[in-house]
Amino acid sequence: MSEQFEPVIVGFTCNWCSYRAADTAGTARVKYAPNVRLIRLMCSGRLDPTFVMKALAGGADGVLITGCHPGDCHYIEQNYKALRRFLLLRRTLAGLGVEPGRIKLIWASAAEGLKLAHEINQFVEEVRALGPLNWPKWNDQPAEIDAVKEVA
Amino acid sequence: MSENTPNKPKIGVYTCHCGTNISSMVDVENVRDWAKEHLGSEGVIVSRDYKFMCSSLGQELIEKDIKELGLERVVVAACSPHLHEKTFRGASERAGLNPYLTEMVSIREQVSWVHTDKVVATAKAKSLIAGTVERVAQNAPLEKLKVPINANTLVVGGGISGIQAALEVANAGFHVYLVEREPSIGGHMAQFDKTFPTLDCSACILTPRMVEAGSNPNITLLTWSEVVSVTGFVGAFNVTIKKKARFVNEELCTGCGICWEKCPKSVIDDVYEAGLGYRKAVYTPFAQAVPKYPVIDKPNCTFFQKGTCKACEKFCPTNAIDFNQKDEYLNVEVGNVILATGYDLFDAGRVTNYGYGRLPNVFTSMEFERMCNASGPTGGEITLRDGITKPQTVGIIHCVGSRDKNYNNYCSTICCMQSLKFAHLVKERTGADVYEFYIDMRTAAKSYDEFYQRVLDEGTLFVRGKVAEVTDAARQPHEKGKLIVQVEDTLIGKQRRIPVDMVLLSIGMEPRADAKETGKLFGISCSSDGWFMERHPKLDPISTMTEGIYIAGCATGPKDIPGSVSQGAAAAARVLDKILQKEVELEPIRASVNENKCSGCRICNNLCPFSAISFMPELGITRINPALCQGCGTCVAACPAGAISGTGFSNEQIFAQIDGILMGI
Amino acid sequence: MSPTEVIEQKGAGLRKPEDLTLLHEVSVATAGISNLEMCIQCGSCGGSCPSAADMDHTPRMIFAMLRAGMKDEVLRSNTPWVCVSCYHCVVRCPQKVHIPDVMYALKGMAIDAKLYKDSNAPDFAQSFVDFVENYGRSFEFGLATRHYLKHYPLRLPGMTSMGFGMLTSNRMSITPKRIKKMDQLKAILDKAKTLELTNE
Amino acid sequence: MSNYIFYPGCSMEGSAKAYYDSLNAIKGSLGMNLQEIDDWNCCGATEYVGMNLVPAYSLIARNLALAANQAKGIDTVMAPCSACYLNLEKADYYMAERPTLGEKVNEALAAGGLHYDPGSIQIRHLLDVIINDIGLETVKSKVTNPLKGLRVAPYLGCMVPRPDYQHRWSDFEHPSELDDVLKALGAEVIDFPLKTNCCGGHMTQIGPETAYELIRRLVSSAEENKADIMVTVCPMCQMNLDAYQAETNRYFGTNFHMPIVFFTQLMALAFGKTPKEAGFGMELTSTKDALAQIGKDVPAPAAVKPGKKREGLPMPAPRLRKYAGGKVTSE
Repeated sequence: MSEQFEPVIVGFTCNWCSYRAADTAGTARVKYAPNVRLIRLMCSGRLDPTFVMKALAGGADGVLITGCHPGDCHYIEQNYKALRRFLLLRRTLAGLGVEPGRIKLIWASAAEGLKLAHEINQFVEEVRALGPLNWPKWNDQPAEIDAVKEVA
Repeated sequence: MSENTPNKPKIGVYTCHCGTNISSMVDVENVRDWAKEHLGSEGVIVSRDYKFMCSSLGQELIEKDIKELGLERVVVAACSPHLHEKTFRGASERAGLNPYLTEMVSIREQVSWVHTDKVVATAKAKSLIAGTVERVAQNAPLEKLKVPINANTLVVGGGISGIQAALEVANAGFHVYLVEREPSIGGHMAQFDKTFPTLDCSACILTPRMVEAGSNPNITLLTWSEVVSVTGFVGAFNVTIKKKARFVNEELCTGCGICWEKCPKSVIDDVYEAGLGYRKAVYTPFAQAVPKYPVIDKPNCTFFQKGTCKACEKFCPTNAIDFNQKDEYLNVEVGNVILATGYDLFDAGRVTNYGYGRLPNVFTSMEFERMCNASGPTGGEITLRDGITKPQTVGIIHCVGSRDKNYNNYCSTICCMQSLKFAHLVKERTGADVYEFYIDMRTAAKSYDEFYQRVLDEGTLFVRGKVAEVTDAARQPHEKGKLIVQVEDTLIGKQRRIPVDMVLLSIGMEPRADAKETGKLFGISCSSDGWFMERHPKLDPISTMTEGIYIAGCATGPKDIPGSVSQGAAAAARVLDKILQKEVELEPIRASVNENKCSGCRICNNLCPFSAISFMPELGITRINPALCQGCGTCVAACPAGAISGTGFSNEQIFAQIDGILMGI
Repeated sequence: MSPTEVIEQKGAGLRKPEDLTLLHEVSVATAGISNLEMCIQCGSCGGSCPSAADMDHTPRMIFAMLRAGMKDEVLRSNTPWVCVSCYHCVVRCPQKVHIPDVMYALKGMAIDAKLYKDSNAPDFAQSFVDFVENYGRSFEFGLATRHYLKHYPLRLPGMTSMGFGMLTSNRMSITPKRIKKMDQLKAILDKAKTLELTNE
Repeated sequence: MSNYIFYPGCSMEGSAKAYYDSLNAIKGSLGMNLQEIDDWNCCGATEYVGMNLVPAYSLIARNLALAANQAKGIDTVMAPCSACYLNLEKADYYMAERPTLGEKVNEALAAGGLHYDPGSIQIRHLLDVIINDIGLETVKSKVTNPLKGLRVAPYLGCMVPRPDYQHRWSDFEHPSELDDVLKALGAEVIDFPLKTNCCGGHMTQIGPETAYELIRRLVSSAEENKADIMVTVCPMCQMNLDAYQAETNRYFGTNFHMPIVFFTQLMALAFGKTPKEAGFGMELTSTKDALAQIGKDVPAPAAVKPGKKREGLPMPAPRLRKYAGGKVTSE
């Protein structure tokens, strides 16, 4: 392998669907890119936007948010709230000068191990294409960095 | 052993080899040494590896360290927490450590099984362990929530699986609501003539069970009824059941049958007779129906459609007909639910090359079942569509709609045996020549292959090949007026055209058309094929991800009768186990409001789908009812003041985990 | 090499990875995604095929032979040449194997390997290719005449009524047409021939 | 007016001239405006695609690239020939399904200054356009001369309803579209069991015995179902069943007489055009008896004037040049 950029990706999963999709992928020995590290939440609705900011500020190059398919939420409708927060987060990131493509929301049911693996691979390639995350303006405006870190 | 770092709890890290499942892709010894060296500053005072951490010896290792080294936190890097979290938390508890201070890291499902480069996989395992070590330090001891179990049970679906489940629970002395949407219980089994491989009469073995279910004082039979809403959680579900208007007063009706005798309106019976026979507009599906009360089929009833007739009312000796009856809604409280909602049959018309619907003498398997049945439309005579002519040659096609990416990818499991049974019945009753067209012969259960041997011995002609088409276009004089089955006989590598009089399509099983909606109603999910998904496909095939909801029979996938009965009984046993425990332990993952921080902004108020959040106007703050909270954490994430915290998944825990994961980079 | 020799040489059954290589090779040469490795040997292709009676092996057998690594035998088979491209097999195939496109791929491989000798089919294809590469259009009269002259000279007298009919009914022109930008098409095809398709 | 980019295909100027003529006779009534692709080339039929992939698909894709350039807001390429329709559709579909094929084809197209992005234009068959864009009601409204009493066997052949990547047709095996159009013309449409069976394709050229059997099955089934005439949507089907019917009779010792014409020819008749305008008279299996059912007569074919210099070039001499394509893979 040449000196290819290997992005670090933090993934947030729902305990009921996407975390189990990862289990399903494992049981079926589906291979996917090792760049992603998954963190289990009870629901994608638990995703506090600061988790994403924290991950990106702490060195992750991308953040994957995964939840149950619309209509399939274990808690009835909380994944819609994740969707709303995701859309807001993309705008916030764009405002901070970070490519919105560094965060991605996907739906994966517990049965969709293959799909999850496929989506992970695709996202890794997308973030790889974006290159390492360099927080803009960090060097000249330390106050702003601190503000971001504060939020995180 | 390294010294404890001040202000950090004492943590033990245990890495499992899982035989070679993990160690073949993750350098476990290296991980062990690294954890001790690099995470020592994070509180790790002991790091060990073991061949099988989940074995009793593995667990004892942890218990010993807790007792002897005074561990305050435990991290087990092994398989998915969905498999062994209970195991290791139990070990900690036995050693006197609060179980919620133990966490697992999935380095098998998420690392060794899905990656191919050992160096990279090992690095990922370390990063995940670091995350969990940081997280576990922030864990707080929790106490399990205990809620009482309502001893009543809801069984949805009155097929053989649901009947079995209801009887088992009822016979143990607990109350069951058995809900069935058709006018009678019995399900598909009531339609069959004979059952394989023993060939006992389906009705003869089923009706006693139906009668038992109908007369058991512990069973409330709700036929012609559907569940419309479900709220609550394990131990305390609140279920609303719609009792569709029968237009027959069950208190007065004796089931004498005069009404359907007198009813002038005949309707093609698409359900019970599979479209092959007729019933009246007021009817019970079949003679042995349980309950015995008929229903009036409103869209087909002359009185309801045209305003005159009322023949049934006129002749009813007990004045039981009630045209003014309305749908009723029944509220019941139950502690557990068993879903045995069964299956639909594949629509044979979709395989246009087999000509069903275009060529009259192509029949589906269910049509043939009804034809064979002595109480069916032909009185048990096997004839062509004209109702008279006996076939001299019959072709039976396997796998119609199954094992086919154009339709359903899965094997329906029963069709081979069903087809063999048909071959036997055709031979026995008509002496016709029978061809079986199969891809693979699957007779894998007790006494099944012996039945195949018997059918071979009876002279059935087997052709190995998936039938390409059934046509009436003759090419040769001897094909004229016949149905020609065109197939590659794959054992000789030649295409054959076999003229027959009758074709039987062994159609597969499909999930109920409304399975997805049913799943949503009860909060469970369907697999990509559409069947209800089990908690674990091998080790827990009758539970679901939702506590208190169990599944049985063909609702979970194609099954034969013994399989459906076993699952019904198994689900009942699980429910009885819960009932006898009198209360159920729930994961203590709940949200709560720090009243000092709450500003009363009410942003969280509308977020909870379980109505657990309410505003206290007199105090100007919001409170969360822990009995209703399900622990999703949406409100925690939404609170702008950070006043809501969620146990088990607190901000501190997640932040620490993110830090840990990203520590190495 | 006869098929039995192939099997004896390699031992019975599927040998890895040599045999799979042949399957892979055909898969790569097939347009779209072939799904060839998914074949379950059910025979719905051989059962559907309108010209199966004239094939020395049914399509299903060809797929089994590919798995067994019987390259010579497959490329000598008339099966791909007798395929009439009716697409019945592909819509009925339970595994969605792109059967007609696999047949096209096998024809190309057979021509390259110069293994298929039993019929004039490759020549017909070649004549067609020649016309298209020189004129940009196909040319029925020239094709039919050239083809029949070469392969069925004795039939030509019988066929002339038909050929004459086609001409007198104004349905065959005696001269081919050429497209305007033949140089552009030539450049495209010349470039295309230098490009090898590999697996993704 | 509905606008279409039009890909006629080689046979429309030759063996399927009747198809071309009759289409031209009805397109105005149907409100169809056809813009022929400028300088289109052969689609490769079933022969060129049996060669190497990249040249074959580049040959087809040149047409798609030209069409897309010419489209200017028109979203559909319409092809009346089944083989052309399928080849264009295939190139579009496979270039997307297998991106490496798409890349290589575009690399080749670039040598001619062209480029094609799969999916940028829809490829549809004439029958599909008539049914789904123009509509049966319009067709019915144009009928002045209903084909009462004419028993028609609707014969679609293979390459229109199959493989049908875009799910445009009602069924792979027994689609109803052609029946519906013919019924709209007032004809009596038989339930033709072999309506999507094969006519023999290129086997009339390379293995005639195989083809004769397929022709026999179709023609005998149509006769058995007492059809007066067969109707097709494909030049290859028409050619095989019409021109090779006599050969088939000779081969089997049968005496079939089943005329076969293009569906547009019957549309033209029903719309009040003369048999000559509708392209009758060019078929080898006479339509005389069939047309007599609706009180029409077959015009005499126009005589070919020999020796007249025509547009085009002389035939090349046969050369048995070895195909010089790139290798499929290493041996």
